[in-house]
Amino acid sequence: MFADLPLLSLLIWVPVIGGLLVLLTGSRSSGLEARVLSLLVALLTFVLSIPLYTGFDTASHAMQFINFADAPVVWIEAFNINYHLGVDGISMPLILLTTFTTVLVVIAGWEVIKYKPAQYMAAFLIMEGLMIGVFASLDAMLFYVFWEAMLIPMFIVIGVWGGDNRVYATIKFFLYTFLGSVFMLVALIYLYFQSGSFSILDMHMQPLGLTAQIWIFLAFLIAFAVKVPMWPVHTWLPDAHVQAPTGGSVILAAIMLKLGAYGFLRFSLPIVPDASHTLDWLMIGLSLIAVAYIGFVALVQQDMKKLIAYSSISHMGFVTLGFFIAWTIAEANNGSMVGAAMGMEGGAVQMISHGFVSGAMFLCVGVMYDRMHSRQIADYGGVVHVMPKFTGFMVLFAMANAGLPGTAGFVGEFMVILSAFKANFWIAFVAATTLILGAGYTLWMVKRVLFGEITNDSVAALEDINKREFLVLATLAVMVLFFGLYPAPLLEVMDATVRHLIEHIAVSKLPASAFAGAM
Amino acid sequence: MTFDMPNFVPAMPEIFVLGMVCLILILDLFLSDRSRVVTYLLSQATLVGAFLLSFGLYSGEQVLTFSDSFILDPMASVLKMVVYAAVFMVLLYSRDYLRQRGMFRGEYFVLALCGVLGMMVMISAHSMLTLYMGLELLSLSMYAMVALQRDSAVAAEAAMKYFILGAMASAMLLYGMSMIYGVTGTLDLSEVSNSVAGQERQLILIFGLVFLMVGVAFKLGAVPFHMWVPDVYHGSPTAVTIYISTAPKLAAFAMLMRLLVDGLGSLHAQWHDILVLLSVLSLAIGNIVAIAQTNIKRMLAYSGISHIGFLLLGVLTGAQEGYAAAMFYAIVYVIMGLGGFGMVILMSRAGFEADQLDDYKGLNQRSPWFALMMMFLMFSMAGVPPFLGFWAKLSVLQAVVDANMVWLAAVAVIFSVIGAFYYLRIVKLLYFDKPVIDEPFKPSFDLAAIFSANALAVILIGLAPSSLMTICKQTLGL
Amino acid sequence: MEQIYNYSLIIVLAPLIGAIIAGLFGGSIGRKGAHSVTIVGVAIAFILSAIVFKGVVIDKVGTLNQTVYTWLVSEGIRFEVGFLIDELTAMMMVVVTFVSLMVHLYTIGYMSHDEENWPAGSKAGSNSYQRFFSYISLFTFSMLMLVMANNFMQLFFGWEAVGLVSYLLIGFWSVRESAVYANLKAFLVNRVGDFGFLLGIAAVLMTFNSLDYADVFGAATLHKDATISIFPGSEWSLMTVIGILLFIGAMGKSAQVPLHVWLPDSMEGPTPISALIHAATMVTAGIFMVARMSPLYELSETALSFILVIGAITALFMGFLGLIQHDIKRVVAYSTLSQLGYMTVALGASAYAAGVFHLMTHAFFKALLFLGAGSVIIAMHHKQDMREMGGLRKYMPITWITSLIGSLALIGTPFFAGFYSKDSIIMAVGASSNPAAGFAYAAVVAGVFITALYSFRMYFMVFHGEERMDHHTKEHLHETPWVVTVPLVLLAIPSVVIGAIYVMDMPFGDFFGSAIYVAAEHDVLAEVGKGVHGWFGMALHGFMTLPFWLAAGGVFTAWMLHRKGLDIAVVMQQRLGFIYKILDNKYWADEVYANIFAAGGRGIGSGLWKVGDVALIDGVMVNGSARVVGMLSGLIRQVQNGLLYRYAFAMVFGLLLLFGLFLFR
Amino acid sequence: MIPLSYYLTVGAILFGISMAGIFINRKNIIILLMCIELMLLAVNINFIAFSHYMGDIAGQVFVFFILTVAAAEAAIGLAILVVLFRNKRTINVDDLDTLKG
Repeated sequence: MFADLPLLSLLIWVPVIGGLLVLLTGSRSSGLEARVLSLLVALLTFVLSIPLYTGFDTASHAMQFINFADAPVVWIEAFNINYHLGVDGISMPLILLTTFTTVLVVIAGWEVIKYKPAQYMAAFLIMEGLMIGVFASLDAMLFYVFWEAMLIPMFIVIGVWGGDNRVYATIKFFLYTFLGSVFMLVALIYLYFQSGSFSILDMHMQPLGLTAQIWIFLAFLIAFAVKVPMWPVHTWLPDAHVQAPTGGSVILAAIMLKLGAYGFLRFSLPIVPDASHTLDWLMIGLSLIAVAYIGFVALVQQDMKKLIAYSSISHMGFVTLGFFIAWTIAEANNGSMVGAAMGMEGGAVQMISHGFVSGAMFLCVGVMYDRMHSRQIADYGGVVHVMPKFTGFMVLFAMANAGLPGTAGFVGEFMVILSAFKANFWIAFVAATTLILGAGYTLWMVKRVLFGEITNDSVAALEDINKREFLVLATLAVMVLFFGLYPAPLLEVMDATVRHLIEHIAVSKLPASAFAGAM
Repeated sequence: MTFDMPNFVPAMPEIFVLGMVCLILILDLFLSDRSRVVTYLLSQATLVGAFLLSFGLYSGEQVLTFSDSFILDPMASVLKMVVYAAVFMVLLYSRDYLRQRGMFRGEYFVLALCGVLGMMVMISAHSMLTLYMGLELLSLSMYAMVALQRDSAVAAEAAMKYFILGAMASAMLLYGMSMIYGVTGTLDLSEVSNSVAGQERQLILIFGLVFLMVGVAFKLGAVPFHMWVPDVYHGSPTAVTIYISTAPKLAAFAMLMRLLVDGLGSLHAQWHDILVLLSVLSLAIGNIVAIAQTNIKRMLAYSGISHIGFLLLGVLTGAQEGYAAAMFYAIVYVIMGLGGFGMVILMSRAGFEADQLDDYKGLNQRSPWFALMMMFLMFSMAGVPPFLGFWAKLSVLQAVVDANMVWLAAVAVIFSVIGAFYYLRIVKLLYFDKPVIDEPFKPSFDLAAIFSANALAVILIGLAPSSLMTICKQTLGL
Repeated sequence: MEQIYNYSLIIVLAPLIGAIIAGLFGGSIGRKGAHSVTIVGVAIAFILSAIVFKGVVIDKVGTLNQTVYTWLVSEGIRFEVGFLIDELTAMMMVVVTFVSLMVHLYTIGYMSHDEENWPAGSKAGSNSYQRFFSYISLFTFSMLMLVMANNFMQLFFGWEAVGLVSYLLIGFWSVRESAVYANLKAFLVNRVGDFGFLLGIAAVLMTFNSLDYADVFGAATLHKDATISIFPGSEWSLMTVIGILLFIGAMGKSAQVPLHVWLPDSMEGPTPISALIHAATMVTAGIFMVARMSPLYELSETALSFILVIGAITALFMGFLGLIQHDIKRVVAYSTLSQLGYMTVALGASAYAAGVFHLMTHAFFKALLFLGAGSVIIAMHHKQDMREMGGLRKYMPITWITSLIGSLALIGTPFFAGFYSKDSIIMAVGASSNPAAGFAYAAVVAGVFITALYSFRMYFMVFHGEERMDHHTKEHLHETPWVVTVPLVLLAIPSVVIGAIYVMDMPFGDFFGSAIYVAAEHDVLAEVGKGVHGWFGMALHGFMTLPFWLAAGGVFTAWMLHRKGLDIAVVMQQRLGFIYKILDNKYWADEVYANIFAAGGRGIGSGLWKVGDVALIDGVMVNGSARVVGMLSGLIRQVQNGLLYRYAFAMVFGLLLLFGLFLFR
Repeated sequence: MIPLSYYLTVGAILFGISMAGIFINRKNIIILLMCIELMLLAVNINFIAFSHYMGDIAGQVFVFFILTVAAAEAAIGLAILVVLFRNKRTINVDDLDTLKG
């Protein structure tokens, strides 16, 4: 029954228009209308996203649910920009993650947000639409528009509903990401003149010389590395997370970071495979730095959100590591890329699972922050005695964050480490340190916050989670366990796409003359 | 000897505006202060009439008249229509502002219309003489407008500075023209073009070019000929600032096109370098210095300088796509500039000039709608999609990359990131800060409507910029 | 087969369901509901395990190797959850479920007053009883998943899951700072082991392109001579690398030196779990794993030597530490460490069957000892210091007798279970041709004396001699309730007989069939077995061997000291101050971990954060560039000083600049 | 006949002097107005010289226009000066520095 609907368009515009409607309800009201309406819109969007999964052809690597099957859909003729949408096995799960997370964020902010709730909810709905737009765009400029526009609601969310140092954090967030993406813009324009269109799929097929590829790669790298974020352009993330309201942190961690990683898959790897090959040492190096360096840094954080933010960076290191391990595997195995797909799929799975896990962790901190108005680890202690249900959830999510098998946090890291070992023992070695570091910083926090004796009266006065919070955390707990115990459906969706991508990047794009010229 | 009647038809809008200016000038003498609104309405009617005339005269052809010193081509028609529309908006914005400050007098409107006439002449100039005449008509009107608020010391100071520097720039422009004239022996731009193309590069030609560039760059406000811009924007009454900062940029763009492209097109290699220098400097200085500003008019002035840097990027490519992009940029800049200074007018009240950044604090709590509109404008100026400003930047960058100057595009985007900071700061004031004044914000209905329309245009045209860009392309034969 | 598969599903799910019900609905079903449901679950598991054991081991219906579901497929490599049930698994299943069942029963008594351990008003304390049952049932499930795995992935699952439950249970009394410290330590140290383990699994996958036991073991010999270059220029045998990496995992889980530091601290948990997890089952997972991987280990002499050395060090040096402890549970904990060392030594000597045999006997008698110690602790009102005990045999006869049986089994008294298993290990090591076997032999033989000494020191201190407890405690001393004593008795039975029953089958027979593979040239047990003639003969012969006399000597020494009213710990402190200091500080292992690794890690983190992130990246790069722009802004602003001639000059300057553009190009 | 270059040189010198006059003079605004007039005169010399030597009348026509505009400019300039003086009671260039930065 959903087959005839322009699903992707609906997924983008239902939340955006819904968000605008919510904005209109904002002037009057206690905010109840805004909340209910937001929830309805978010739920509707989520429901609309389900057919993407049920109707998905897992055997095909091609773009599906495309809206331009019959004729091109022109958006801006003068710039040759098309409104082309479609999803493959990588973007589809991310869209579902987005719609799912937004529902939770709306519920999580239900009565917590007192100041201008309509604007808050509207920002998230609009952001949802824009993020889905990023995942669904098949036109580079359409992608870019969504990519940048998305910053605006987030900027507002952090700046208006954030903590004490929110202005610094949000401007840092915006400028950092903006700086990254403008270089991508230049690269996209360059590619446009090379391939003659903004179609991402055309760009995939465009042969390019190595020098051009390297420049394009670097431009993309800045854009995506900032977003992921990779060392050394990661410092906006801890600040943004710490200052953002809970919902903002959740969206930031669960989805926005994935956009950068998604960019690597959609742009860097397929468009400039040779540059990716040439510079894969850089990517692997930065990924490992993220895992180890950031892991160490996370150990000494005193602020819970900062700690989780650093842990996010560290976990995202696995994503990029998995994406760029292919050539090292080929070198170690006489040119055979067998095993590379596992790394890439591991990275992709890590994106999804990190979405659940980090989102859940931030929600947990949010639950405590709403009660205590403090994120400092030192202000807590013995929470288990007053909030046993909450503690149960938080320990579960912490374990997932530490990569415990049986939780979603394990799957991606496991696959990436397995794959990395094929490439090089030491890469796997450094990557696997996350087992120790991840457990170290997460459980150290758990120990100090949840366990021990009740340290002060305000902890003693804490109330356990209410039904609404229970619903949110329980839903996430189910997801975390489900994908930990049975990730096969996710892999099934991705497999064809990832394999095709591996085949694609294995073929050099350098024009034949480049070799002749080198002689 | 027969007296050849020149073809007046292409100049009908100019003639109409001139006639109306005279009419209003005289009529205004007989109007009491209470019925001054008639002047206002007549001025608006003039603009509407001129618009209709220009629209009627629009054709794909180019027509020369008055001994080839006047040209009507598609670019001229389109730019003129945008000028009318812009000035129409300016007058709408200004009415209440002028009333509240006792400046709601005929002079403002007459001078504004004279300025429009000057711009029209500049846009349609096909000879250095007409160009100069148009320029002076515009400049002199603006000097006077700046000084219109007679009891304001800063306005007088601004007017003085503007006048001295403007006159100096005009003189340099003339000096350059004299050299070009000396080399080519003609004032007609087509003949200049032919003559220059046929001869060797002489040093004197380069000298002429440089002096011309000074004049043009001054009008545009490109670094290092920008020093007047912040002071004049700051010192003038906002109703004048909004005028100076918008429509004349279109005329200046036209002047740039006429002189450099139509006249000295074959010197592209030379003026390309000059423009690269000017645009990079403008981008750098404009964006960097804007950060330190606390007065929003000054900040917008510096922001304007940086926008001019972008505009020049389009022109320096020397390609039709680049010119079209620059023209698109100029039009977009006018729309955004109107909104930007419109914001100041909107926030100002009798006896209160909302030109300090702090005046914008916490507007979201006082009026979410206007906060949202201003945010649209700011993000548009910062070049964040999907707002209009982004498409302008995109078109220019596209032209630059197409001309194989990727490095220049990279420089431009870096500075636009620096520039984003001060726009964000405004959004920060609007949204993140607590209001200093707690009273609800209730602007008059027409001002609210015009400002909202302006801001909405930034997003709505941003969502569908195709037609505007297509017009720009078509006027340049693409 | 079909039936065994169905049973095995029920075996793992029954405890899980019990755990879920008790955990999620503990509040509503109450204490009784919680312990009933979990006990029923584990009892079902035990009964079915016994049936499976009968089918696989006695009726020899064959080996079950079946997939339950596919976890994921990547690049055609299937990661599955499935069961491999052969003799080894069946034995482990019975041991696990039996000990677990005993512990469940015991816990009813042990935890009956648990609310006293929580601060007043603690909500976590209000249903801690139910939660405890949930955890131990969950543990049973995890442990079963571990032993029943038919692939490395699931093995790792179970491996980490038991680690998780161990973490939860060590820190069960989460109000105690020492408990939450100990559980963090346990988890982290185990993670160090898992780090190696995971890399080992990765190496297996790289080599065999599969994680399925059958595939891997079947193809193992093909890769016998494969090498891997870890450091450029040096080629290492792949099998050695895999073996050592996997063994690092075992070192963590089975608390081998130097990853042993968590086990003594884990005694912070309630005693039932010390018995179940930290003595009988979980800590032996490493032993089980190595035995399971015997087809791989048999291909690497180096890995086996490594195992042998580590095991020998653990067996001897951890035993020493048992001598000077005063906490009753710590003595048993160090004893566990030492016994794990014995098992490891057996593995290193390729006597896998002997190691697993010791694993089984140890599970019974060590659980017995722990539960006995727990029974004493209950009677002593949760005091654990042996210096405050003494003469308890009068008050607690059942506990006394069963503990004595456990101790006798532990020191290897002939006819007791421990004798058979320990002696077969010692004999096997003696016969081993491994280069490290000589050292290991010396260590395990010396260990016998030490074991006897500390075991009976404890025994005498607790059950004999002067009654040192305070008056109040003494008044309330009485035997513990039946839920405590019944498990003691039930565990005492196998502690006595199980060795005699299985000695001829397990180490010296073909009990394990194809589950354990030993290369012909390593098969020390077969060689030793030639000289063993039945359980009775072996026991009789045992009286004539060195280990017996060493054990007797140990008991005698303990008795002598006890009679003189001396405590060996005090004696050593006075006479051998230096050695005492070493032992008292546990070889400074904790200090090394805390001060070098933990503090070092935090130091590195702090350095990277403060210098790297805050100072360099944020300070210089980010805020620095912002500051530079700001400074530039202020600087350039100065140019615009408002004076006309400056402006005019700027224009002229601009003019000259443009000229310069042409003149100097 | 006097060569063209002489005229041009005179024009250039005049132009230079007047330009220097603008940015070297720090006292009186009136002088600035005079300098501007002088600049325009320099331009006029150029135009006339070129016009004469090339026999093209357009340059001289241009000069008429320039003269007219110069007159208008002077008028506006003085008017502004009056306004300025009324407000500030000074026509010292150094005092025109309230707008800056």
